[in-house]
Amino acid sequence: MNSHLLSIIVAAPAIAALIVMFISERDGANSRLAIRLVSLVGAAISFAGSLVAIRTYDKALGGLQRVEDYPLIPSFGVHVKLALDGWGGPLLVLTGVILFAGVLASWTVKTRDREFFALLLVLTAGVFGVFVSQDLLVFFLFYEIAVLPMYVLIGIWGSSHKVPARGPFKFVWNIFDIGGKQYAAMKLTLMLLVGSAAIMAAIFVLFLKAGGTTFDMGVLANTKYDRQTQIIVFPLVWLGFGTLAGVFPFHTWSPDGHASAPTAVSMLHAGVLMKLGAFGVMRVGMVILPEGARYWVPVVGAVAAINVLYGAFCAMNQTDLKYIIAYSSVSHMGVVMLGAATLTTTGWNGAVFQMVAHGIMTGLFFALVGLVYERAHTRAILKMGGFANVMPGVAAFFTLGCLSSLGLPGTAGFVSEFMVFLAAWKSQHYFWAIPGVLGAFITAIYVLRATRSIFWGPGPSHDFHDLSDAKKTEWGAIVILGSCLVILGFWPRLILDYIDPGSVEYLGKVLAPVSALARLP
Amino acid sequence: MTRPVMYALVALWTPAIAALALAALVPLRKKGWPAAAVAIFSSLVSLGSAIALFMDRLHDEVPQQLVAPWIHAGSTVVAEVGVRVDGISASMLVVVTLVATCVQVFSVGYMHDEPPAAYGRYFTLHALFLFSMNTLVIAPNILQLFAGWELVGVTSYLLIGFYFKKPSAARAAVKAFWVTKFADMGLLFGLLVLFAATGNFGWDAKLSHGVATAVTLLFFLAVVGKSAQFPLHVWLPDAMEGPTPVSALLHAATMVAAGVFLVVRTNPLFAQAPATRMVMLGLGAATALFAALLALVQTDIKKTLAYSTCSQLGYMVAALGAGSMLGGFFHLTTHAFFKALLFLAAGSAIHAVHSNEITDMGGLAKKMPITASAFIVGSLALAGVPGLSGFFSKDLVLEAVEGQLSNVPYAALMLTAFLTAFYMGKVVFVAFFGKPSNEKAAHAHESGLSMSGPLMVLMVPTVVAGYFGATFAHVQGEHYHFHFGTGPAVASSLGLAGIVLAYFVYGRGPRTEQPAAVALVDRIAKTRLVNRVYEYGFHNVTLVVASGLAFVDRYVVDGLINLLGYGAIEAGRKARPIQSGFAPDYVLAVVLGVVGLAVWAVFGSWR
Amino acid sequence: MTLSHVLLLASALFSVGVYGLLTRRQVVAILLSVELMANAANLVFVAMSRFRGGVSGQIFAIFALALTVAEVAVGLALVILLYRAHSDTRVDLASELKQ
Amino acid sequence: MKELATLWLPLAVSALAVVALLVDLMLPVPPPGGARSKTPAPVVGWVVILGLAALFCVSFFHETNSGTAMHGAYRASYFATYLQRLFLMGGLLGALGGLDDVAKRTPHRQGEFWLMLLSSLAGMMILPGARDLLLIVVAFELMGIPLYIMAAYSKTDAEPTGAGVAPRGWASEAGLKMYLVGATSTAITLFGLALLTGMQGTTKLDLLAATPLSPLAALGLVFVLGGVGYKIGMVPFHMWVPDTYQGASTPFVAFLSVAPKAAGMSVLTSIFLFGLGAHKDVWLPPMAIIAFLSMGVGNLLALPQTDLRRLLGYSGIAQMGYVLVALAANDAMGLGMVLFFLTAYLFTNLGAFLVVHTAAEAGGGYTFASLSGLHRRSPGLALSLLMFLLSLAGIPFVIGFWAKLYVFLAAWRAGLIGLVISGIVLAVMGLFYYLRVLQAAYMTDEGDLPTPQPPPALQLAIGLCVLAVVGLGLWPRPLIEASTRAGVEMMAPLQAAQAQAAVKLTQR
Repeated sequence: MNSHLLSIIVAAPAIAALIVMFISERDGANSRLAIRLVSLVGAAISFAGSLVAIRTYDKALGGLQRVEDYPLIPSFGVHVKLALDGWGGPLLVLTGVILFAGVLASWTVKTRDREFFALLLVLTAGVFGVFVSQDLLVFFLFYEIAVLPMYVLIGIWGSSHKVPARGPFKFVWNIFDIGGKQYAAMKLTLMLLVGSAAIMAAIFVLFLKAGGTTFDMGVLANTKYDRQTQIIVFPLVWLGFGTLAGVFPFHTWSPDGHASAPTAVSMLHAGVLMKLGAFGVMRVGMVILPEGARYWVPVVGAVAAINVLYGAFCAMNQTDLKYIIAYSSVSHMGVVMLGAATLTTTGWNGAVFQMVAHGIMTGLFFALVGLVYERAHTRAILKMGGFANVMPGVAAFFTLGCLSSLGLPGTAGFVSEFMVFLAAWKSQHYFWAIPGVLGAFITAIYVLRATRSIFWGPGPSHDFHDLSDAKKTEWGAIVILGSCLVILGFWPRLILDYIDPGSVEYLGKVLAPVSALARLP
Repeated sequence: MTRPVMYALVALWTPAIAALALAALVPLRKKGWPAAAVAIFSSLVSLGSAIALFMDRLHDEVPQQLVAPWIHAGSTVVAEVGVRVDGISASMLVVVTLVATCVQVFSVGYMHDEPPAAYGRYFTLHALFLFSMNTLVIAPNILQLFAGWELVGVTSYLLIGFYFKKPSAARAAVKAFWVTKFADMGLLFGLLVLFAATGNFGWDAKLSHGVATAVTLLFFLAVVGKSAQFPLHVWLPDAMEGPTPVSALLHAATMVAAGVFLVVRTNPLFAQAPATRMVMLGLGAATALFAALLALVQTDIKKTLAYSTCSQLGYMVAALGAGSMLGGFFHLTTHAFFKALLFLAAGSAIHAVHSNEITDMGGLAKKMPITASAFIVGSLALAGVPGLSGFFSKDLVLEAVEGQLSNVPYAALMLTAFLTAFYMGKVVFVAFFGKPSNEKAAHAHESGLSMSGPLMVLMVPTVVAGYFGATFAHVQGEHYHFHFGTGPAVASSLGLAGIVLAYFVYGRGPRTEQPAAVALVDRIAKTRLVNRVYEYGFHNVTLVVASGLAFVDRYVVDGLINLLGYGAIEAGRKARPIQSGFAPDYVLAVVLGVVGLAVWAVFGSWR
Repeated sequence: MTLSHVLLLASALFSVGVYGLLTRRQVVAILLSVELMANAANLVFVAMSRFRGGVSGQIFAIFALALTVAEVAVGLALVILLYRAHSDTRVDLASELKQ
Repeated sequence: MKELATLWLPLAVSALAVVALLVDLMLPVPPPGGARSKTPAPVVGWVVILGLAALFCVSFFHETNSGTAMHGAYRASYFATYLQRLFLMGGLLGALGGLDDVAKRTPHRQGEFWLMLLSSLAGMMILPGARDLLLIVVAFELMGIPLYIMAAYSKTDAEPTGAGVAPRGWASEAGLKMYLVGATSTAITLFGLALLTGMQGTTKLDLLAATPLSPLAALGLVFVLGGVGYKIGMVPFHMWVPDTYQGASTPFVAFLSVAPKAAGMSVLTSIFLFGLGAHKDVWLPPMAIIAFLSMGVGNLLALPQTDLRRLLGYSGIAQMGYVLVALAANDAMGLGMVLFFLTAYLFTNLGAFLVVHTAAEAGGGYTFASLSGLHRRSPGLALSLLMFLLSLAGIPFVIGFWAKLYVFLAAWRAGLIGLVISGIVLAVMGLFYYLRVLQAAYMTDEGDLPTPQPPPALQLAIGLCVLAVVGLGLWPRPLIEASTRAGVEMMAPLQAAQAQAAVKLTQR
């Protein structure tokens, strides 16, 4: 059934970006409105498209549906093959939601908004592309497209932040102004491109060892690579994609990147792009290299456990609001990788569910931070205080976000973390669950500490004069995201029914040769 | 979908719908009184269905259950949610809904001088609390119980922090949440171990000895946190920062009892772990005594009641440790009633005098007869005076504890009974008898019907509940009949002695200095030893680790990556002068290159 | 007088050319030494043709001569340019473009 | 007559050169000493451009992919036609770019520049088809010598620095340095060829690999590699590149950095792949080392550069390193991808240099400052610079991405795993300075430089380059198929022959 829905979803933001680029700057006000409306329409089309895609996905049948195949370079086996699988649906909807909320949240961009919206849409087109592409090279292509606009977006619309020069490598300060937006943009892009260099090498091996005729992931997944290749190639894929997913040693771009990025960009980046990394590790790394995965899984799990605790502890020490959320993203992505490392159905369900849940949470957080920053013009939480008296709505949703991030049952955060810890405890590396649960507790500490120092306490100090609650357009973003959190928290099967067949199918490939015992949920 | 299950669903979902409606329809909440109406209506409906449920339980022994898969992995269902109706859940549901309704009615009067928006928020949180508590009570498996457990913890955080303008309230709310959340890790781990062993979250599985002990010990850690047992009791006295009706509902009757309820609910598991029971017995008795001593020295009426709750929870835990599920549960029920009564009465007094200190009160009996009589009846029940409900449930506990662990816990509980009577006597004589200490106490007048009504309603079960022990046991499927043995006699006489001593010490006019023993305990209490340990632990361990790791992340891990960039650029900068601009150097490079290649070609490939 | 003798002579000639190239200050002298290296190559061509038969070596030598002549012509033009710019033909004058 | 048919394209270019000379003669010579009022219209330039464009189009209709000329010294093939079209396009874009700069620098002696350009182009035309070492050397020199003249070609030495001070003799210094290194390399090549042809007994490429290489022949081979390498800017022989790129006029450097390198590559292919493919184990290690050094030094030394021309120079050296990696693969796909990369590199580097030139013309010299605020001053130029930088860096959906990807894939397929991995890592280091240029153009906005107005011809050239880079990036299929066909057509018979040779060797 050759429907073109998926290509519409991927192309809609890109076309919107093109249109936005050609809107002339002449007549000021309504051209600014035109730019925003076009972007909103682009976002709406892809969001609606993703909803239609997930609605019509046949859960019982599972597998790849809505397959579209356009040859790009047939002689080298490169086909733009788009298809929707169990995991793709919810992640598409997540991207749609976050993009829609992002466009709404960046309604008040002042300088050069034409390029801002164009780049934002191109970035999201890349992300949509990755979630649905079934051809490894096209997957890598879309992955790279999603990475580069970040550089320009942070470089131009970002904000700088002074970091005192200390520690063993002090001399580095005299050529990099650490904390500035140029530095953050450059570091983010270079580290992600180093990651993609590793992925490129891995793709070469996968392509050539599978006969060098096609990049189709289905075919690659069925080829039996010899054990030695898998053991060498898996770390490449894991660290390549892992850099974007904030895996421990290569996560340092995330705090600077998110803190310097403008609101909508950090919403999209932490909310969706980091999931790209984890999605890549699972979809390319674990499904295509099962034996490599099984060999390296203890390391992946251990690093993920470090990620959780390390991110949580670092977040506790930050005084800048965006840094807190950035480090909490690193910690939550650790939970995703932990789920993936368990190689069990529950674990993978938990990992993908956490991707969606954390995506919504971080989107909500960064939207709220944007609102607070616009009004208070500072992100230092120690200076703030008593904001709840002036902006109760923002305080309520911020608390909701915090509760979800610490894993309160009744919010999406709990469901995924519970599944992941359950799977971690049952897997042969049961001790991983301990840092996971501890991490959740420490998240509770720093999250509520931040809420207390920002929102609670006597009235806001007098040097904040224009503090006010969210206005009409701004409500849209936070209400959508907040309600998603609660709905998914109470009835997770809304998207679990889609994720589960995907995990069962992919896990079947990973655990095929292993005895039935390991197949326990 | 039998009738009891339908009742249970109604009891569960009405407060949920009320909370959702109030949260979503912002104008409805912002106006204030409509929110109160919606909340109270929803708790009345859930009370009605709880009572109907209890009546039905009287003659139908078979537990009814309705569950739906909540999380599944492949074909196996990992977690289920739903409703379970049996003896324990029905009776607990009645207790919870009754006390909740009374408190909400009481709050209408108590909170009426709050701004409408805050008033609305208060009742929304109350509806949310009732929903969470009901989820916990009628949970078909321990996972849903855990979900309700955490939701209750959050609503307690939000309600303690209701006056978020006060920094002390903010600190208390956060402290309460962190301590309970720390303890909840135990329950979460227990769940993981249980699931690993049995594959589901039910409580009637047959476990090996080791696993059973592990699971029950982990569960007990959560109980210690939630029911404020010895090491983790620090958050309860600070929780008094919240409005008094909240303290009455959450921190006296229902929420803190959730820990005990967990043990009652998962009794089959605890039965398989005698070791854990011994620990519970010991810790319960120790907490009872320790909290009673601390209650002795308090001058704030709410703090005294808070420590008293801590002490009574120690009683329940000791009873469960001694193996008598009925004793613990029955004491929980009666304690819920008279402690709620005491708190509401104290609330009404505070509302009149606008101060928590009992020294600011005095001689209120004449001015506020209903409040005073409510408080006195509650104190007598708490002291275990024969005839009132406290006497019967305390007797059951003592009967169970007698003879275990060479009678040390038995003696401790006996001493606690005496101390309880003594400090309750102190509060009664100082606050309600004698002369009013300041003009505010002098002008105090009885609170309106909305506040005194619930007092009267709660007085009934405080007096009568004791006599329904048999029906209560029958519903649990156990049998119980009261017999007046040596234990109860000693306990009640100790109680009376305590009251008489209190009269002699405090009854006759205001005293300047405290009796020697009380002064000694006061000095020990002032050191706030346990609290300081926690604060030291938090500041010096957690924050130091956090700042250490943050430093490592920013300056070492990040430093290494910057080093890579720095190294590349420095190498480039150093290599730059090779390009000297002097032509012969370039030619030299060409020649050297060719010579190098030549050497490689001639010797390299021939090796 | 075998092939190896001639090759030795040619390589000696070649290395003298290289030495001159690296040390001489004047650009014209450098041109001279480049010319020397080219002639060494011609010598080898002719020797190869003489000792290993085949006429291609000699044809190559004539072509090589033509090429090097053309090159030197251009080289001398550049020297004139250098002189016009710096009124001297020392090679270190042309070192403003560096790093 | 038939021979002339196979040689029609190189002959046509030489004919065009003669025509340009004649047109130049007929132009009115201004009275000596008279008021040289306004610079005359670049008539000769337009003649050359139209001529080249016509030839480029005709080459598609009238393809001569077979037949020999000059007694077998020249053999036409699709590989030759592909490269000849590449050189024509390079010449056309170079001419378009340089039209106004030449008119400005030497208003009354323009003809000479175009004559040099066309003669160099004629040399290039012959190279890909040359099957005889003698013809290769002659054509190589015919291409090389005019370049020295064009490099030094600027009487007024008007170095367009904003500061107004025209440093004396930059162009002549650039030409001189290029000449010195070039002359030395030619001598070395000749010496190497002498040894090689002498020992192998033939100058024909097809017979070169008949007898196994004696040590002396290997020595000669290495000398040839060094000598030819100078033109491509391989590392030990690259020292002239940055200074010449900085000294000479930028539109010429745009041409210099693209077409001659492609010609050098075709010479390397002819000699090493077609001629001595069988003795791969002799010349492969040195070429691999040179490739690694080129990528390393190219990227490393580009980092600290502040002058955009020197930066692009070093980046060119690094790009040639990637091509050498594919060349070392020594198989059909490798050769195909060399051609594909050279095409991508032609459009990208030429365009990048022209954009840098336009920005510098508007003031601010060739430093990063000249680019600041470019996005505001002329969005079109900034966007084209963005496309060229993405292509150089190898970021998706521009041709550079496919080029770099397939170059490394081809090499990996041939088993050069270590080389490819080091290539990928060094390429990432390269991203830093590409992004820094992007940062200067898009993110900084100090200074109030005027908006650059490139003359129409320059605009057309940049437009063509952007069109090619983005168009082929989105739809690379036709180009990939063309380059693979060329590669397979040339290498298939050779590989068959080598297979027999290998079998024969083992039997003996």
